Amino acid sequence: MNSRIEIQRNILDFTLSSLLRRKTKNAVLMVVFTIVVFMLASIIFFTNAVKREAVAVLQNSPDIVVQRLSAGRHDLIPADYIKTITDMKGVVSVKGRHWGYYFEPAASANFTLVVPDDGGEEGRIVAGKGVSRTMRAGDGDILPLKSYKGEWVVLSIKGVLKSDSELVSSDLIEISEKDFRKIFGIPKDRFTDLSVTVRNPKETLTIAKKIKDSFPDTRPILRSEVLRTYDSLFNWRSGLLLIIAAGAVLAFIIFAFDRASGLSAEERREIGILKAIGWETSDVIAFKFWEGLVISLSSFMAGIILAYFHVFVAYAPLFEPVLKGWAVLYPEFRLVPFIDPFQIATLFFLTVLPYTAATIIPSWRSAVVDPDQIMRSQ
Amino acid sequence: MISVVDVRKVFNAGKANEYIALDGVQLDIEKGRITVIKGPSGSGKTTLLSVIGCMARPSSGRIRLSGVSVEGIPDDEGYVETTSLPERFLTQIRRKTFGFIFQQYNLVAGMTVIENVMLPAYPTGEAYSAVRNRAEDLLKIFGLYSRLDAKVQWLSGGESQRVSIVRALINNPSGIIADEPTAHLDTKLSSEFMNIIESLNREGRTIIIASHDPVVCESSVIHRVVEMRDGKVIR
Amino acid sequence: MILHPAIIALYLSSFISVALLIYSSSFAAMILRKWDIGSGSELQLSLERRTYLISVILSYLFFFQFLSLFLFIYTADNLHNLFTGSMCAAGTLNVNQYGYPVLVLKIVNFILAGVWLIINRIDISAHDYPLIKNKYSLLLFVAPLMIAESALQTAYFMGLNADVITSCCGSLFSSDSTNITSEIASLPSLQAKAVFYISMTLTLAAGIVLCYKNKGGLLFSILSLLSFVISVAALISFISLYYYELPTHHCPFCILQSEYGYAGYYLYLTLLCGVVTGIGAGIAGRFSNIKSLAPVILVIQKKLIIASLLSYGIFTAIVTLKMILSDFILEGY
Amino acid sequence: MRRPDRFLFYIGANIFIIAVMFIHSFAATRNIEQVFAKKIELVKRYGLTDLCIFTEARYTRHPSQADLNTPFQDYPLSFEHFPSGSIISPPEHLRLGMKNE
Repeated sequence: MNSRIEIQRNILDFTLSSLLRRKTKNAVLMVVFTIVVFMLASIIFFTNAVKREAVAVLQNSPDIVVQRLSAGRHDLIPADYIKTITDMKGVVSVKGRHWGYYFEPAASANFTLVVPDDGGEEGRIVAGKGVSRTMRAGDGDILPLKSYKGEWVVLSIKGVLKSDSELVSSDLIEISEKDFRKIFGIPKDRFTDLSVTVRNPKETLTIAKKIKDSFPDTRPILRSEVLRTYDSLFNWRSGLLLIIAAGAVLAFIIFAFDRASGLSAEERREIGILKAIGWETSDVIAFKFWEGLVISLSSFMAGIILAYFHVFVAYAPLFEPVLKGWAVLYPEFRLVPFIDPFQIATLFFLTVLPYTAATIIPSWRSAVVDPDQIMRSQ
Repeated sequence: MISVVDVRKVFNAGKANEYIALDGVQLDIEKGRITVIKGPSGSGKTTLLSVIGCMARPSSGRIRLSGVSVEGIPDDEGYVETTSLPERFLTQIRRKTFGFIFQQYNLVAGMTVIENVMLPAYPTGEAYSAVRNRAEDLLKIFGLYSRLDAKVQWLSGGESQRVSIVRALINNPSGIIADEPTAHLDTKLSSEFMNIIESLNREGRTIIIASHDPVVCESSVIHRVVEMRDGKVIR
Repeated sequence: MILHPAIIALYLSSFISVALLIYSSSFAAMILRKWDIGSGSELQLSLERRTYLISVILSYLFFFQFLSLFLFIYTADNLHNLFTGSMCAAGTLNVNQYGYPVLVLKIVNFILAGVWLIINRIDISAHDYPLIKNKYSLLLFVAPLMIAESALQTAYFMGLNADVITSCCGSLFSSDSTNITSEIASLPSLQAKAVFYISMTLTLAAGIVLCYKNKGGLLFSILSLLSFVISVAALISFISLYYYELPTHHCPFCILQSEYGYAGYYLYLTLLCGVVTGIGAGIAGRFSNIKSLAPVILVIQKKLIIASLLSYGIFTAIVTLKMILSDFILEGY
Repeated sequence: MRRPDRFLFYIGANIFIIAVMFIHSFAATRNIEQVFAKKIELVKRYGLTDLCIFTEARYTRHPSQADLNTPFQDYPLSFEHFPSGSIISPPEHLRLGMKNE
């Protein structure tokens, strides 16, 4: 048993010396491999962390949101719907909600204006961190917003939301109901949508159906649907991204295959020597196995570690251009590092496995050269 | 020690470029002697060496070795028949029984002298420190101890030749097989090489050399010359 | 169809495995027809060289198969949110009729690949490769199963349509409904425990007999396979309850989740290890009359028996400790 | 120290870093309620339904509240032209074409 370990140690020793003798060639391979792993790992870490966080945080969003649709668009919902829905069995409470988007032309940024449960304090607002950053306005500053009539509504900032909640609040402005109506000109008996609280979560679907029956122009959105939207938010597209990234992986695999099968004359001679002086085919296969393992394991681990730092320590700067898009206001959110062994296993399957498969046959081919070849080819 | 019975080796059998390298070779090589196989190039010397040295299997015929024992291989009356063994077992026999010296030295460039010397011992699973001690001792004997950590490409021809001899000895084989060992050496180094061969033979090793170099064939240390031509032993 | 990274990974792995297997099967067929160890012909030499490649491929496949088994369960577990009514892998696997067959095939193929490697290991330790035909026949038997697994897996993932109402582990593994799993779940726990411990004891006894008297190889194989099946049933029937501390929760997958400290992994790991080496040991025993294997076979067999008994022993020990240390009391429910 | 040992040491160091990653992750997510306390409070207070990741368009700011046709509402012939629209998928209840319609 010990001698078997000693054999593998010796072969690994030779493998490492062989890799070091061809430093540049192998370094290029490892760097490319590391980049591929890093890319895929960053995507998987990032999307998974966003999903997990969404599911954790949005557990507390409204049971049912009732939107009104008119000509296929969201429309303001009349206040008298509230009464009917409240009377339904199993409904605890119904609240009219005010929220909307405000385009700030100076910064050309979009803000989300929300009215809190308690109606808010007239003339004063609470700004999200992103708003405060974009407008360069802090606690105590004045933020004038233009109303639908073109008049300025001057609001003073009474507080800025902490940056640790930026993932939900970056572009928010908490505003009072009065100011909200003043800016957007919304009549007293209209709301953006309704939030319904249900007594028994199991009845949510029944109640949603009842609402739909009573008001055919509404669309109830269940919390479970919101959660599932986030659960699969990136699934489809991150799968798509992975397929695009698969192009990169494929290119890399071809590169690796080519490298493994196109041995240089020097490498071929070395294997010939090994076989001539008493290495067995399986020893050479072991040498090739270790070679693949050293390259793939080091690159794989390096890629994962780099991706972790990229996504959770540096907060995914490389994704910023993609996520930001044309947006001016970019939330600087700090993702909580959700990782689990299976993301690692998935990554392993996506990178190391095809690499290994691509090198099996070439390495076998190089291992079965005739031991006496070195004597014959002189 | 080695008996070769009616051995044939055919390359590319059944194809247009069929080539008979060995054609019914019959030979007995005695233990503890120096045998030289002589003949022009293409006469089958190298093929015979590789068949004897368990590097290749003959197409037909038998080769029997005495004095070897490998786990899993039956031993009939002190002989091991190597003819039908798979490569896996041939290699095990080979690395226990024979050390090889090649015409081109065949050292692995970029590795140090001591690493090159130790290479044949890597797959045996012997403890690293034991192999290293033995390698150092051997290098001392051959006057190469000072070049221990030199890369082999910086060695002179004579030094390279001695390193390859040390490498052939690292697993302490009972036989040495040398293929045209003096082809790249001048007369002085060639006779030095023959002195080394003599000393190895004095330690009891069986030595088989393929060569057409007169310094080897006419040397006083050798015991027997076998002449080959067209894949047959003619004398 | 859902494009989850892990699903892509599983597709990839099964595609690669099948490609490699088809490649090796063609050589397996050739080896079965043309193998002649005594010949020094070039064909024979090239076939001998192919055997190295096929051993390497099978070793990798075994490893891939092992990982993909767990990745598959994990993926099923991870997707449960998408299916109404499913709370863990049990529900997701039930979304269409292919889920459970894939899982069973994955386990079977893993065991077969392991057994193949054991036979290979025995075979190459004898100079005349006496098991070469058995080995490559087995390979030709495994290949269609692997292909079937891959096809079913594809069908399974293709057929995953979110929002199918599925039964979750609650209904699948509860004692109220009537199917085979629920019958296992509704076994009275005392009897189930008795069966479990008896099967483990019998396996141990058979192992010791095989070790010292070299008799009953087949019996040991059968017993270790049986112990594997009984242990999985025991997991459903009563072991899982000690982890969940709920008298009605019989799911064999939830124990793989982090809430239960990934306990499922080492439980299943020991079981898989036990069954592969156990079957391998029994098979090894059947070859002990081959002359060229005689010097090595008993050593290998002994190692396999020890590995198998050790794995099952660890499993039993973990389970027993859990039952003793847990303050959850099952009897009476 | 022989080369293989140095290599194993290197791999060990990597495994150690990965282990630290996992411990870091575990510690950071162990008590989700507490970690997300601030955000959960805001979600409750404002009845939020979405994360603020993409602020460029309505349907990417609130993907769960959007319609399939939102990207085209600004102008009937417009193509989806916001980069983030190509990363995220439409809300579940629309994507699957089912339920309470």
